[in-house]
Amino acid sequence: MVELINPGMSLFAKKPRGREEDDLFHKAEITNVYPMTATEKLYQIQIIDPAARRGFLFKPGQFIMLEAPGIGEAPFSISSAPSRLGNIELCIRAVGVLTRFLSRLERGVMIGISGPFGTCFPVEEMVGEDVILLAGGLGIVPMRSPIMSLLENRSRYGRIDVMYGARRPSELLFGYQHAMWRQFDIGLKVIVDRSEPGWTGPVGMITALLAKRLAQGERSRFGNATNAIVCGPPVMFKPICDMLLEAGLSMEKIFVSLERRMHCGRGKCCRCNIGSTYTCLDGPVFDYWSVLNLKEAI
Amino acid sequence: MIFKVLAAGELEKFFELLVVNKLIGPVERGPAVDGRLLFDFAEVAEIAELRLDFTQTVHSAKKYLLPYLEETGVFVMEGSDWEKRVDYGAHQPLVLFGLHACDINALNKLDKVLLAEPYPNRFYGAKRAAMFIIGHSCRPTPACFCRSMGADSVRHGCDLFLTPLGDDYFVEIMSSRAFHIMESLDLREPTRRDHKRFQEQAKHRGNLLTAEVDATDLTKILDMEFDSTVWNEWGRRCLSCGTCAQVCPTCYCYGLEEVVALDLAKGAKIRQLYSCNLLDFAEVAGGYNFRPESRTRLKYRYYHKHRGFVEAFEEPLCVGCGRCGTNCLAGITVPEVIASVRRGEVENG
Amino acid sequence: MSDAKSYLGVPVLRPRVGFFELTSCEGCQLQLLNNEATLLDFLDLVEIVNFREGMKESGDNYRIAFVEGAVTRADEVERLREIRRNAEMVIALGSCACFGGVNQLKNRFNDPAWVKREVYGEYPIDSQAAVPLAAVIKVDLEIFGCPVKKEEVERIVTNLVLGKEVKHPKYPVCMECKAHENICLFDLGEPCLGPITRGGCDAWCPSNRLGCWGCRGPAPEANVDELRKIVARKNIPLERLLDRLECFGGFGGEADAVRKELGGLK
Amino acid sequence: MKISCDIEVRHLSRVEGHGNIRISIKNGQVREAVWEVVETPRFFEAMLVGKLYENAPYICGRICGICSIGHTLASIRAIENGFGFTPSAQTARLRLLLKHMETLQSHILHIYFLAAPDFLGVGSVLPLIKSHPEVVRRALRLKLLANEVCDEVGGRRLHPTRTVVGGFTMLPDRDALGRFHQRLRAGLADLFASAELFATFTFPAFTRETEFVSLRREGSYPFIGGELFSSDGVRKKEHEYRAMTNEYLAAHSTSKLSRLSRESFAVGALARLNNNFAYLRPQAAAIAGEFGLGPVNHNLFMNNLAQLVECVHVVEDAIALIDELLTDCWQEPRQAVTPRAGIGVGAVEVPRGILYHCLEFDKDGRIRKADCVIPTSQNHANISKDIEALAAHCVAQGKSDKETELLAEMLVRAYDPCISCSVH
Ligand SMILES: Cc1cc2nc3c(=O)[nH]c(=O)nc-3n(C[C@H](O)[C@H](O)[C@H](O)COP(=O)(O)OP(=O)(O)OC[C@H]3O[C@@H](n4cnc5c(N)ncnc54)[C@H](O)[C@@H]3O)c2cc1C
Ligand code: SF4
Ligand code: SF4
Ligand code: SF4
Repeated sequence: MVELINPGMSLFAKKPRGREEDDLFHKAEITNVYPMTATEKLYQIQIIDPAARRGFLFKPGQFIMLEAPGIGEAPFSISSAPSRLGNIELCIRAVGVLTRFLSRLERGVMIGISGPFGTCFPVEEMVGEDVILLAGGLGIVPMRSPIMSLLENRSRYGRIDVMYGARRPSELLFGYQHAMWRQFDIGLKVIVDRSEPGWTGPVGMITALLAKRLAQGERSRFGNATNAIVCGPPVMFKPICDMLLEAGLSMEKIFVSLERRMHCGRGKCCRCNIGSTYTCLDGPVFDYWSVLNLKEAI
Repeated sequence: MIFKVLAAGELEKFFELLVVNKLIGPVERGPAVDGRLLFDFAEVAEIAELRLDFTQTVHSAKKYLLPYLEETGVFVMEGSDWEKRVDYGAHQPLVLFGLHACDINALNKLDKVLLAEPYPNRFYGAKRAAMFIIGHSCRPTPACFCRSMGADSVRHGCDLFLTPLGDDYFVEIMSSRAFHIMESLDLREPTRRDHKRFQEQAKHRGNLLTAEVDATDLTKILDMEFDSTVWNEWGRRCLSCGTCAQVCPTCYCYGLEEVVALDLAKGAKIRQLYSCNLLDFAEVAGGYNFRPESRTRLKYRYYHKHRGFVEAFEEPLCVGCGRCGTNCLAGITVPEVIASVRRGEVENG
Repeated sequence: MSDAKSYLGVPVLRPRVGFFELTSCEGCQLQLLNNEATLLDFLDLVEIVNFREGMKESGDNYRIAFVEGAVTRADEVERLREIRRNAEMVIALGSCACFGGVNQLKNRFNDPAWVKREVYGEYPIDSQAAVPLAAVIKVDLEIFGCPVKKEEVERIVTNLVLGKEVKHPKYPVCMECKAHENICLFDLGEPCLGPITRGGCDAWCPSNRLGCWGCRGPAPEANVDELRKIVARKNIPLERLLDRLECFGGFGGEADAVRKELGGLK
Repeated sequence: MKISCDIEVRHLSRVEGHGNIRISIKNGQVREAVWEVVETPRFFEAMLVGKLYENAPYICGRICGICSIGHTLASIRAIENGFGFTPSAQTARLRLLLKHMETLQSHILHIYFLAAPDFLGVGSVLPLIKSHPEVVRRALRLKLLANEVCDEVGGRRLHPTRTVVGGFTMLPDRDALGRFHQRLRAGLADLFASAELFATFTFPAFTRETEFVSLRREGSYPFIGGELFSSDGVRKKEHEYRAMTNEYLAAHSTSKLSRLSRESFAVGALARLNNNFAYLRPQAAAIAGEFGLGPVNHNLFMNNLAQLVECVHVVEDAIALIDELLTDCWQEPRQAVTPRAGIGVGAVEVPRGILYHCLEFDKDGRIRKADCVIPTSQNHANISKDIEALAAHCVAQGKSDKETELLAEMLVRAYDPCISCSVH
């Protein structure tokens, strides 16, 4: 009789039973929680293992899978500067099972994170050029990492514009940093759908900000040497991108970050597929040319 | 590949050699009302239970790699901290005895995506590596269109492949493991007559493959027909029940759920095989659904299999086993759906 | 019973719960006592302050009220409203509370007086059409099933206690049935509501070779039209489909339509 | 001497369903002593009209959450009798095994969870978890065993799924039956320990002569089908059940009531024990002997003990049934039945007493008329009479209102009434 030895065991002997699912999984501690609005909180998270923390290299626009044991796992964009390595910041809106539970956690709690996953905003390739960043609502969250990255290397870039629209002033995120961004010579414009007492800024759609910027007679500065990064709800993409194209930006230089349901982040669960494209592997950041070639993408 | 012939009585000996391991094979589940015999894969202890003359199992063998429900992690809680335990579930080698060509090809397709770098699925990988697979030539059903999908024969993905030649078996040995195990059996070199019989047998089988899918330029056609109205009719019929994906040997989509034990001392992460036909498959936070209508979900299943996968791996994510159509209560079959897209209309059914 | 529990650093309070029954067989409550293996853990998780079927003490200081049964009489309307006033959260426990359950089978007769006469003769008896809780009060959460599945109740209660949102599957019973590799009931010539009924019971009936009767009500977007065609193709009398559609009240509208087509009732 | 008392218990606890107790005594005269059933009616008998026969077991099972198996089996028996169909020996054995396990789980639920707290001076089983953990665990163990056998044989412990006209949709796993055989043996030890516990309880010495009705079959302690028998000597055939139940309606009750030779009669464990004592299995008989329980016992408080004796009996019987089942090979689970016009009656001993389902069919097997007579509705009149006598007895002994109230509650509970079932 032939008792087969278990070839599976030898093939994957490096990861025997009782170990983490894969090398991408790290235990991390929530070191601080700051409420930002009624529904969003900023979480500072530190990977426990020092070596893993130092080795946590990511690019702006990438995301992690965050797992709260027994509660859930979901993708979140890393919102901190890549130079901070495994001391990351996440800004999370409480919308569902996991995120509402997270909003009740305090500092000191251990969670699991895997990653980094996905594509990034190619800020390296934008060196020497202008960048215009357009964020709607929670879209400012994945945008913060490229903003921080641009700030840290401010001198290497041309003109930087940030246009940010929120539903109302009380829903604006990272307000405490806006002044600092401006100090770094970033043209930050903020607009809200609906005003609230105390609000002195403009009211309207983010497209209005862009239209105004385009109308300032600075059209000449737009063109092949301008990059755009667009993040926000799906309804926002098309009008904005159309305006940008109209203004002469090339499709390959407009980058959007798409959102899909993800259960693995590793190209295995199919949840985020758009056709054969995995939002988690081939995205979440796509250039606009690719997006137009994806059915049902936006 | 080495060709041999196994003498009639030797199959039982071969079975006995292997049955000390956990052995899976086709077994009969009983007749359906229309007289069709129903088969499925199950653990087998005696050769008499093994129905190598089976037509096709209702469910595929993928469950041994991708269980319908799988615990992919257990958390033992300690205050704010916890310990995570992971078990890939490959505790013992598994012998799969009697897989048809389509099902072996299905595993090969799954390998392409699930073992792909940069993030191979270790749960799948560990179980896949712990398998010993014995293929067996099939008895095609009227629903089989494997030839159209290029999945009617096997070149790799199993350890050996058996084709009955009268009482003897023509054996294609594809792994050294298989070669060593078979050493103790009465194997002989095939004669020219054996080769001829083998070819005749293959031809006979080929003649039985009647269903067809015209896959010429299919990716392009699907691209052009993205807005085709045929999907409305298929969508109207579809029950969004997920049966097609559950029985399909190549569907691998899954969902995750985390649960906490009643005593709050443990948590677990559970993976459930899912289906892109299910209502909430493409729902994202906030309730927005990228594919809220059954027609868009059904269409997505076809686009993933016959367009997207082809783009990525140069072959469709379908082996033409016909299971999805046979088991779909609404009678939605791949040949009909694809023909309708080509034609631009749905025939009444 | 341990007092202070926590999960991931979040303190977990044992909620005070009450169990109540209106018109029903009380089976769903009994399912809780049927949790022998885990009953003690269950009791450790919640503090039961009202459970007439199991205890003499009773109190109104409950936070969560589990209400079983349909509403069929004026005094039940009153009792239910009172429960609603006392409780922060009202949970409809079982199909009677969610849809009226088998009780609503009597509503299908056009002549309610005949129904009373058939059972009580001329003896006066007080009873109204059977309606679900939600017809009378706001219900916060529904736990479907006739009977409810204890594993599901436990999972839901665990989540409630943890403050983790409760979600029901949106797929139909077929999904879970296929995962058990059952023989499809239609292959056995039996009708089954599995393709249109909300999953979550782990295909309880089909796994025992009984077609689903739809006790958990329709899955979102249930394709009843197609199921009717399937039943016709399989030569199963429409009447047998109707029996199931109308049994628990979850498929009210669909059942009415089929009944009309088959030619009404008393 | 105490001469007045006013007791009102609204929605008596630790019973299934809703009932009130009202006792009013003025100047030593019992002015009112009633057991009032206020449960809402559900009209099952009307619901079934016009339905195909196969609906009856499924719907009628929902009459009761405790004895759904009994109701299902009664409907099936009524249908099979109506169609002139006799189930196979295998089906009969499996049904009886299933029935036994329902009896076991229901009796254990009653004696431990509903009745025992009174004897231990607490309001529910909850305090016992701390004070008597081993007792609670034992009860849970027995109930779990019974329920798991029900799951295996009937598909589900509550509202069974495998039980159909003609047999079963599928058969239990033989290995599982073998394992249950062992656990049932171990269960006997738990039952003996239970007997020791109950031997320490004091049962009120209250007797009122009454008539006891149950099934009876020569040579066995019957549960499914047989002759109808009363301790006053009435004997009827199964299909003559109406002559045994004589249902009538009364004020203060949404349940129907029954009478036979006297104003009221009793059904249930004590009635069965009184009528079939000779056929108890040996260890059950031994325990009955130890409790001094023998025919004819007229103290309804002893129903609790009769239930315990029956637990032992059904476990012994179940062990024997499994032996028989495992000796033979499995046959087809289900046989075909052919509907025909006619009337069928099924009488089944459910935990609380004898249950009748009567169904009338047209030639296609559609139900034209249905009648269900529930054990608790047969007991209601007797409960009322008992309360009246108990009240008088208490007054005579000068008991306080509190004491009387507790005794009255215990007496009602001793019947293990299933009120929602009685108002079906
Ligand atoms: C690449 C990427 C990056 C992301 N980055 C961020 C980020 O930085 N910050 C952030 O806050 N989010 C981010 N998200 C979104 C985040 O992943 C989702 O919000 C996450 O799934 C929420 O998980 P949950 O368990 O809380 O929600 P779930 O409970 O899983 O809820 C989400 C699902 O349930 C449904 N749902 C939830 N509530 C309801 C309801 N009341 N009614 C009906 N359906 C409901 C939703 O439609 C959705 O399908 C990102 C997503 C992606 C793909
Ligand atoms: S195609 Fe058929 S099997 Fe698949 S989900 Fe639709 S109805 Fe179900
Ligand atoms: S899609 Fe259908 S035919 Fe193709 S592999 Fe899957 S089940 Fe078989
Ligand atoms: S299978 Fe259907 S009838 Fe049975 S429990 Fe599930 S939903 Fe209810």
